[in-house]
Amino acid sequence: MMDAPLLPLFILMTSLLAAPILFALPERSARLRTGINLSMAALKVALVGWLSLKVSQGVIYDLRFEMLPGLEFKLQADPLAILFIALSAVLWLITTVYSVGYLEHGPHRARFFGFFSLCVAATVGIAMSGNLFTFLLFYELLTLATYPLVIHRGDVFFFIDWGIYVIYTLAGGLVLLLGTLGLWVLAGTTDFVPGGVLADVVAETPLAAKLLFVVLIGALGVKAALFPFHAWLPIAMVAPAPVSALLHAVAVVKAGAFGIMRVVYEVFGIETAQALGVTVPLAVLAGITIIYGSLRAITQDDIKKRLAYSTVSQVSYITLGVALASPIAAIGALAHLIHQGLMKITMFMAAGNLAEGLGVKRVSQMDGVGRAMPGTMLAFSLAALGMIGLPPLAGFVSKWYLAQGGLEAGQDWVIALLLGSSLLNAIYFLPMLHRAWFCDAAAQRDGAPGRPRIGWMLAAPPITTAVLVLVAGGFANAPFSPLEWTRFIVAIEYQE
Amino acid sequence: MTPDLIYGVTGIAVFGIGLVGALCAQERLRRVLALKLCSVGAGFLLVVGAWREPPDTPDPVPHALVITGIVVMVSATAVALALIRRLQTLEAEDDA
Amino acid sequence: MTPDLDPMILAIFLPLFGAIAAFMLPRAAALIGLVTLAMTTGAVFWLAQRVLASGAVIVPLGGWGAPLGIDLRADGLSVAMLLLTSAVGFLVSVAALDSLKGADQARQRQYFWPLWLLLLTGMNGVYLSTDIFNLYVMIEVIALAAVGLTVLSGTKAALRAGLEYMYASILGALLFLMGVGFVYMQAGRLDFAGLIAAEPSAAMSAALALMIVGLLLKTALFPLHFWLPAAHANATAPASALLSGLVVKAALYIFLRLTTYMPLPDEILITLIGALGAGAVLWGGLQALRAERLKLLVAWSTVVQIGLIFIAFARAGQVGLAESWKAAALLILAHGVAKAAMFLAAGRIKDEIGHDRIRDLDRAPVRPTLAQFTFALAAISLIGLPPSLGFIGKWSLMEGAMAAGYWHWVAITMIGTFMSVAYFSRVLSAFLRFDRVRAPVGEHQGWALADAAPLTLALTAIGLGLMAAPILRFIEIGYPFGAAL
Amino acid sequence: MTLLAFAFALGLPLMLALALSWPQARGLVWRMMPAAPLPALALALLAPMPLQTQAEWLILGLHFGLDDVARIFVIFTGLLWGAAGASARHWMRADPRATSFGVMFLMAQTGNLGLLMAQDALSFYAFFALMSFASYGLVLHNRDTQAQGAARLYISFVVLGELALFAGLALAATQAGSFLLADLREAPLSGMAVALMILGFGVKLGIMPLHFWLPPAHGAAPVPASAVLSGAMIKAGLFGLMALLPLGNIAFEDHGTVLMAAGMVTIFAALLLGVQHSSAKAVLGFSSVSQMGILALGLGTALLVPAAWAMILPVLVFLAAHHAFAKGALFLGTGAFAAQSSLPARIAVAAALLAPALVLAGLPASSGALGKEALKTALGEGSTVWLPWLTVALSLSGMATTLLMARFVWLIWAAPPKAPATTAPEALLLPFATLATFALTLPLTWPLIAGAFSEPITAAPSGALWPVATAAAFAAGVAIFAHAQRIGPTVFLAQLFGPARSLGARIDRMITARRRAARRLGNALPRRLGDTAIRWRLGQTATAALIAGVFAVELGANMRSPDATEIPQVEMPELSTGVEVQGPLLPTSE
Repeated sequence: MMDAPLLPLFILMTSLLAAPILFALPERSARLRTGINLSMAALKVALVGWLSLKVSQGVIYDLRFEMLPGLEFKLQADPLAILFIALSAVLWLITTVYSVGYLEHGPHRARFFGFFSLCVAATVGIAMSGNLFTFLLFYELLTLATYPLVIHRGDVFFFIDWGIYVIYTLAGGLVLLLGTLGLWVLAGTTDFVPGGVLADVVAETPLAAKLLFVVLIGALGVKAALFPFHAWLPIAMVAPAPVSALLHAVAVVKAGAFGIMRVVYEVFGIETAQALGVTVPLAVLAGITIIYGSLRAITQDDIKKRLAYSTVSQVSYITLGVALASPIAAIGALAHLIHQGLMKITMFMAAGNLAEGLGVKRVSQMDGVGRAMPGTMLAFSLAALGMIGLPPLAGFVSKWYLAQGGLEAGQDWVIALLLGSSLLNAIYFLPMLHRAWFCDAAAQRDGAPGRPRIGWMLAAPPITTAVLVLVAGGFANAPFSPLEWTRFIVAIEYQE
Repeated sequence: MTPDLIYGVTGIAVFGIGLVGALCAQERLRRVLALKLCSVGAGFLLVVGAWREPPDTPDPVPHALVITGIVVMVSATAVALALIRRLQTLEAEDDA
Repeated sequence: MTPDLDPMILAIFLPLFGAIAAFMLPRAAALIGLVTLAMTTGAVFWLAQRVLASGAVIVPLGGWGAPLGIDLRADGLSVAMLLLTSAVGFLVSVAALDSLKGADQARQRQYFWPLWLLLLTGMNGVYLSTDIFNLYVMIEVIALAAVGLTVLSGTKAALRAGLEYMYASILGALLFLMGVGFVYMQAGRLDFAGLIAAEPSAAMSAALALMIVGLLLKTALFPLHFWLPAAHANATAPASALLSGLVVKAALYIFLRLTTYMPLPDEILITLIGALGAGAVLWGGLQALRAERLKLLVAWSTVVQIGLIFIAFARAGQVGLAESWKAAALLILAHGVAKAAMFLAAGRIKDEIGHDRIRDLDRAPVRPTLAQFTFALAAISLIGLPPSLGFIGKWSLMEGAMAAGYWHWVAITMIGTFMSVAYFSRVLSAFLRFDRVRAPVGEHQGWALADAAPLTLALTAIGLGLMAAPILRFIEIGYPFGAAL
Repeated sequence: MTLLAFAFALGLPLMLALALSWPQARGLVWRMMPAAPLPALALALLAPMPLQTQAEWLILGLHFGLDDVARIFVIFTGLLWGAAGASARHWMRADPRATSFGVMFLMAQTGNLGLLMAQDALSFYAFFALMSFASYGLVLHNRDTQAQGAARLYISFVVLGELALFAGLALAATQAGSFLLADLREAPLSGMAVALMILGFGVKLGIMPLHFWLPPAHGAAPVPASAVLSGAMIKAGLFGLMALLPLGNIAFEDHGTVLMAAGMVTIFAALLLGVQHSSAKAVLGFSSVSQMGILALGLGTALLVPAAWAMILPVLVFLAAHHAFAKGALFLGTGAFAAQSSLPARIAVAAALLAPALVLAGLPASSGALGKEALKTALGEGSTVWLPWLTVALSLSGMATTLLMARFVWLIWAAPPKAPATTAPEALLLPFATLATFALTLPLTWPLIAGAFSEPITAAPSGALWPVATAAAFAAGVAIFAHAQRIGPTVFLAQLFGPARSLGARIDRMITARRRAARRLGNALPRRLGDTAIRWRLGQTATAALIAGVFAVELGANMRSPDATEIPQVEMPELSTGVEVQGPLLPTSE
């Protein structure tokens, strides 16, 4: 048992097997459901901890299963995967606590938690996919599993935009299928190998390779909300708060960004991609997304919509860091994968608390909420300041590395971009903080009864993640911090 | 013009007439009859296949085939007619 | 007793005798039906085991050999089809037990089992036959039984659809018969070996033309699909499942075989077939998008899937034919399982909610959750999302097309997939939507044992994707389409 | 012969001025106004250099001539006068005092051109005075309170300047023993003489603290007059200094220091004063003051270190030409802008105005930047003590100018100067466009105009963007801040993101409409197609067609000999056997 080769499979199963059980549980047995949920989530965190320990000791996990001649279902646990699994495992635990509190008396809880588990299983699967084919399987599973979650409330409003959401996400999956096929036909393998598998193809038929890059990035860009494909994300903000939190911080957008990482680093290989001349356009596209998302965020009055556009902008930092093709920027990108997750999940949970506790859903209603819900708003403020990039919060660390990486890569415009983006972040976050802390509430909320009552299951999670934001930034250089781990990964991807 | 050729061409022609009928006719009964014509034409063709230059005796196999075909077609026609009758009854009930 | 109780003979004659018995003893029809099916399934598994062990198997019926007599032959592909038929058939039968239990359905109960067993006879016969006249007889048998199943409910719409189906089906069979006549005139024999040996000539071309069009008519490839949606949508649920999941596959199977054994499958012809398939995908998708009733939508999806199978057949042109049939076969299997599940689920939904108007599905206070889940799983396979067998089929299709540089087929497949997402999500979103319900919503309603069979089918459709490699290896047994030299 | 040429060059404007007094000739004269400087221009461009002639018989003996420096001055001055004349012709069309303006304009032109050609102190002084006093009429032209005040100020300073100049010239001539300018330049002049001359020309140049007259005068004069006042006439002051002072020969350290200090103060004080003004033309005037400060830096250095003069001279000439074109274009453009009535035209002209403004501010590779860079290089020859300060000042002057230009552009938009009611708006565009083109292309044309003089310019680096960019950003920030202050921060934010918001809304609406249309189409089209298919009996027709089609295809394939290489050969499986069973496991049946 000390050296279980099936450890990745176990980790996958903690949520994949939980799903059918949760589906089958009767609606009223809430306590049992919560028990299963929390114990599975805790078990997963423990297993992931063990796995990362093993991987850092150099143990290699590689599970294969042939699906078609030559085409394998392959799970692997490389450091990059660990980074993502760890994020999802920890945040899953926290979000589960939050969701239990959030949905205490809501309808269809069986359905909700079942799909919730599936969603996390898909994310973990995406993280551990050893080839693009497996990645595709879990990617589609993720799409399917988030679909009922997002419309869990079944609001009328949402169904107007329904088409866009479905079309974007499923079309993204289809195009990814096309890209995977293309890779399979071109390279004869879909494996993720540090350094890439396409060097020969690029040398022979650069056009086909470029096309493949465009198709793959386009497909993954839908989930990563890259600029022309971002429209679905703000629409999906009608989801219940825990879903939004998970969607924006861990599951969907991160899956896209993670996929872009895999494609650039391990399908093409960073050097090959650079030789192909596709990294700079990708970086520019990411830059456009960063600015565009921030600009749109400024004009949103709905809190969650503003946060959603902020995600559009922030997730592209990851893409930017990958595309800059410099090891330091890569560290920034990978660290941002974690940091953005922490910050954004805090903000979404805080926004959910505002809506639950005070009925505040718009920025214009936020006057004085800081006094009403100090803990929640403190967490929110920390995360917002982190997003803007103030030291010593987590966001600062990743931005710092991105900027350094931009200089290292000779792309000086990145500095301007980051400055501009930080400015825009400040423009759309600071007014929220200003309203929350420095404006008087009285006139705004009609008949708000004294202090809002929210349970500890709602109050604790955002505070926890906010503390993590602080810790991740403050102890960035400590061993086993996200930053340290990303350095380990980058050393592998850049084959140093 | 050998007899088998005449016979064969007639068979194809009958099949063709049936085919046109089956595709163009609107009335239910007429379409059934057209299908019957097709079947007859196909039978002709199979029988031609049995023809051998005298003094050879004709090939017995196609006869067996044709008989099978006729049996099959009879049952098909019966089913079709039964359906038509049933449908007419239902429609008459509606009108009444 | 002769020792030659061969599984192939059993597979054909067990259902035949069962049909007669069920007809004679209407009260015990269900029992007879299930037992017969179980036994047939057992025979097929026996056959499968034998084929797995020793490759293709040939047995002459009644002691006559080819070219005059009737040979039965089983290779990987035919056994796979047999397995599909009996396994899906068995589960559909189980579902039918529940679906036909109503007091007003006595008549349906009485006729369902004999017709269904007769149908099984015909289909098993098709999959085992090696000569084309035999095939003709079998497709006539299938046609008559299938029409019978279509009109089982006895409603006017069903009768009209059944009659239309009858015309198309008989016409298709007669076209095939005419083709048989031409072949006999030219070759003097009717077994597959004779077809291969036949010299190309005008008569053979005419024969091929007539037979192919006859089969296309029976398998409802666009634009010869005109009879299908009404027939499949108006039959009762188990009948629809059988018709859509299995019956059209018989003609498809013959088509696959013929294109190998008839001389000269021409490049233009293959492209034409693929183009018709593309037409089916687009046309069927469009019509499914506007279908107002759930079962009609599912029926149109069958049109789409048939088109997709033909695209898979044509995916790499003449050169790739030796491989393309595998993609087509995978899609046939996937569609058979998933579509049966979907029709059964649709039937369950209709039973529970009381109607199957798509626009009103979300108003229903009662939600047969498990049936809806089944429907969603089947949709996943039909759309071609991983890891379902449908996905594997689509993957093979596109992979071959890409490798051959036939990008148009890739594009059509993508468009078709996209449209299927669109029309299935019409239904799925209605399942998940609750805001239009006026009455209080019950939780987890609609659990029923009847959901077990469709759910099993749907799970199989998904799970078989994980077994794609063994399936591929299996259907290659006996080199159904020749071994590359 | 040469004398005749000079006489013609100077006589034509003078003659035209005289002819204006004859009512019948006025139309013709106004039409010829743009052509007035043409003879002088032709002389400067075509005649071989140096040119020298004299008329001992006239007054105390007049000496005319052109050398390399004067020639260049004549060229840009002439062009500017021509353009201003063309502009004035339309500007003054319906003006009741057009004749008086015309006379003054032509007189000043004569004076300006004449002083550039004068080779002796007396005629120089005469032409200089002619120009200065004639300009009084130009400044006073509007006759309103503002014009009267400006004119009064102007004339006071002119008088002061003339006095100082006269005294200085007189002293110098005495000390040199000659009236010839060339002799004056060589002579060991006393400090007093030099100081007086600097004072006299400094008034014209507008170096602080002698600048008070300049902005009001430029603001008050009609647009064409402002253009020449600022573009051409103040260069006369520069020319005077260059022509009369013993630059390059004798060091006057005190004078140099004072001049340099004044120049530095001028550059930045003009900024501070200028941005407060609310008249666009006055701001341009301050900008001129600021620019003259830059020239003063060069002159001061040369006074300090005579050896540097050889390097500085070409640069100063270039800067003079640069400023003449750019500032002339800006003034004429102001007029052109004011004359436009439609909004698109205004936007277009304002945008075009940005070109000379940026050139003046020193956009990299423009004449402004080149001049400044060349000046930096040249100043390197001078005092090492001053050099760092000068370099910084020059760099910062770009910022100062940019800020002034930003203020100008803002003012011209917010408070455009008035234009005569009957002006033809298009007619004013051509002179402006011409000068703007010259300003823009000066780095390219300069080698053609200046010949050997152009060398420091062509060698100069193209300059840095940051002064302009920083100042532009600062100006934008100030503007936004001011705007926000005026309308209130909330409204401001709403305004700021209004376009984004409305764009977003429009996109949303568009998507909604598209989707609705698509849904309509999706509902209607398949139904219509389905009906059509049934009406045409598509399936039945297709059955027949397919039979025929497949038959034809197959038959065609039969006819062609099948290409054996194309199809992979396959071995067909055993399909039937004589024996009943294939495979070992089957039981035999018999």
